[in-house]
Amino acid sequence: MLGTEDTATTGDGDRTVAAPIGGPITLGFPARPEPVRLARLVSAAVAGSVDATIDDIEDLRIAVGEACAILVGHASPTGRVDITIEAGPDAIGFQCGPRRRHPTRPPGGRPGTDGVGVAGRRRRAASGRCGRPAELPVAGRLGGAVGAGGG
Amino acid sequence: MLGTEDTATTGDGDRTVAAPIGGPITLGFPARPEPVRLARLVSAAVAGSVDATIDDIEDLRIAVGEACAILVGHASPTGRVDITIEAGPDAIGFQCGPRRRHPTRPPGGRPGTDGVGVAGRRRRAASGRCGRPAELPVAGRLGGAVGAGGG
Amino acid sequence: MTGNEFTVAQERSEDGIVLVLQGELDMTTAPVVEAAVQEVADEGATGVTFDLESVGFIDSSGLRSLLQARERFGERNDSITLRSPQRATRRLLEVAGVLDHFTIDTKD
Amino acid sequence: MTGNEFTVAQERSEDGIVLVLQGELDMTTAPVVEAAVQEVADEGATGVTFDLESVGFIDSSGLRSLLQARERFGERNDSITLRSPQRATRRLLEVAGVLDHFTIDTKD
Ligand SMILES: Nc1ncnc2c1ncn2[C@@H]1O[C@H](COP(=O)(O)OP(=O)(O)O)[C@@H](O)[C@H]1O
Ligand SMILES: Nc1ncnc2c1ncn2[C@@H]1O[C@H](COP(=O)(O)OP(=O)(O)O)[C@@H](O)[C@H]1O
Repeated sequence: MLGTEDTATTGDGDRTVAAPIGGPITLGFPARPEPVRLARLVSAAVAGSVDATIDDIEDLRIAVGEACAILVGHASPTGRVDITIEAGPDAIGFQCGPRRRHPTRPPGGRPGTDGVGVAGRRRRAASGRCGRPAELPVAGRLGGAVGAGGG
Repeated sequence: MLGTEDTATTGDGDRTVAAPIGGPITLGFPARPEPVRLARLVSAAVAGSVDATIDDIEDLRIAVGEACAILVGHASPTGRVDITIEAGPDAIGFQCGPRRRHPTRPPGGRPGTDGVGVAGRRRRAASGRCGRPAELPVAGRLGGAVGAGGG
Repeated sequence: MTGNEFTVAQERSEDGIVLVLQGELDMTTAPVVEAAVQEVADEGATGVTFDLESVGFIDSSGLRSLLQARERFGERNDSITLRSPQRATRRLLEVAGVLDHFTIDTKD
Repeated sequence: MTGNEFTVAQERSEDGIVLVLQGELDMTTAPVVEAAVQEVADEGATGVTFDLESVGFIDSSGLRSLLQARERFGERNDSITLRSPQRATRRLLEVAGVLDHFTIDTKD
């Protein structure tokens, strides 16, 4: 289903359209607790755009939220977090990591370059995959379950 | 209210917390019609995190949606759109523009550098502000109301 | 919140044909509405009611599909009824200055 | 969908004290729950019911605030009642393996 427009006419005249996103979604936000909610919102919306089950969507929301919370907890006060979410043919993957520099606005100047070194990336970046019906990245204790060292 | 945690205990024992986001939010997506919805979703969530009125939120959703639609309409098939949304003390601003290169994932490699030249930026970037109670960037005919040439 | 599925269901009521829309009506979903209107027009209808109770957002492409339906049925302001529009929808119609182009039915 | 306001309202029912939560319970809002539990405990309660009908999401910090309430009231599995948890909440409790730490009240 992914990557194709799914327009169907059912027997009783109902028409349905589901809208695949067609590529990775990136979200960048200040490394603060409050905007983590946006990361959960966007991941749920990406999952909702493919035929993920409600539990898959929840699992992705949980995993993304916990991964971002870890990054926020380790970030400097002016730090930012970047997350990339992509729906593949049978799994939704995400990767997130810290960014050191405050971004300039895309049309108004050069975008912020990612100042994260490899070590920082290895140490802090979290990555996850929410497959179905494969194992969740969030299992057992949520606080430390989303594996550090994604890169 | 912006930038301060707003925790209040009302007379009857209710507790409320509102969560300011504390900086710009960036969203990048494939220049396709489907993910424009995510840009609307994120802008509504950013507006919802400050004391925007319901109409302000709607106006921002409309403006962001129309601006992104214009960019998607002018993008190459492999293009991407970047949008930055920031809630200021008395207005919510957004800027969006096209990006030429496919981004690499933040923790997995260098982030995509913005390949947009100044001319392209001038010509195509859309920007808007949704103030309150100032004039909307979306007025009259929606199709062309979000001013091109924001940079 | 998460799903972006959009559906159009056709119902027949004593007021005529009702198209019940659900989801967000934007450039990705407007063609579905246009196809449904085409079908209704082909069946000889002289107007249509759009039930918008479950439509959380309409953009300019979505508005265009509603205005096209109005044109198709003779550009009268009573040919298209918008039933139970949400606040976001009313806001869009106001901003676009086309609120009076439709009959608004706020209650069943 | 858009607002991220979180509220805790305290009610007294025949089952004891009910804290009605509304919004998303995460690291930004867990302290509000903890403060409300503190207040209830200071008043001499031996347990509390959390009404979770309007809680769309709970993260590990939010779960911790519920587990802390349980500890505070003696770590019995019947000291904390979770009323009307949404599917997302049940899912979190399941994944975390703490569904049986609470009394689940699915209906008023
Ligand atoms: N997934 C979790 N996230 C956060 N805290 C947890 C989680 N699971 C358990 N805990 C905390 O650890 C305590 C002990 O957990 P557990 O080993 O599951 O206890 P039990 O022996 O009662 O099953 C719990 O009461 C709770 O405070
Ligand atoms: N904001 C808008 N967005 C898209 N199309 C519009 C908008 N406003 C008007 N239109 C289209 O242009 C046509 C004429 O609009 P308008 O000048 O408002 O007509 P009228 O003279 O009936 O007020 C409308 O029937 C509609 O098809």
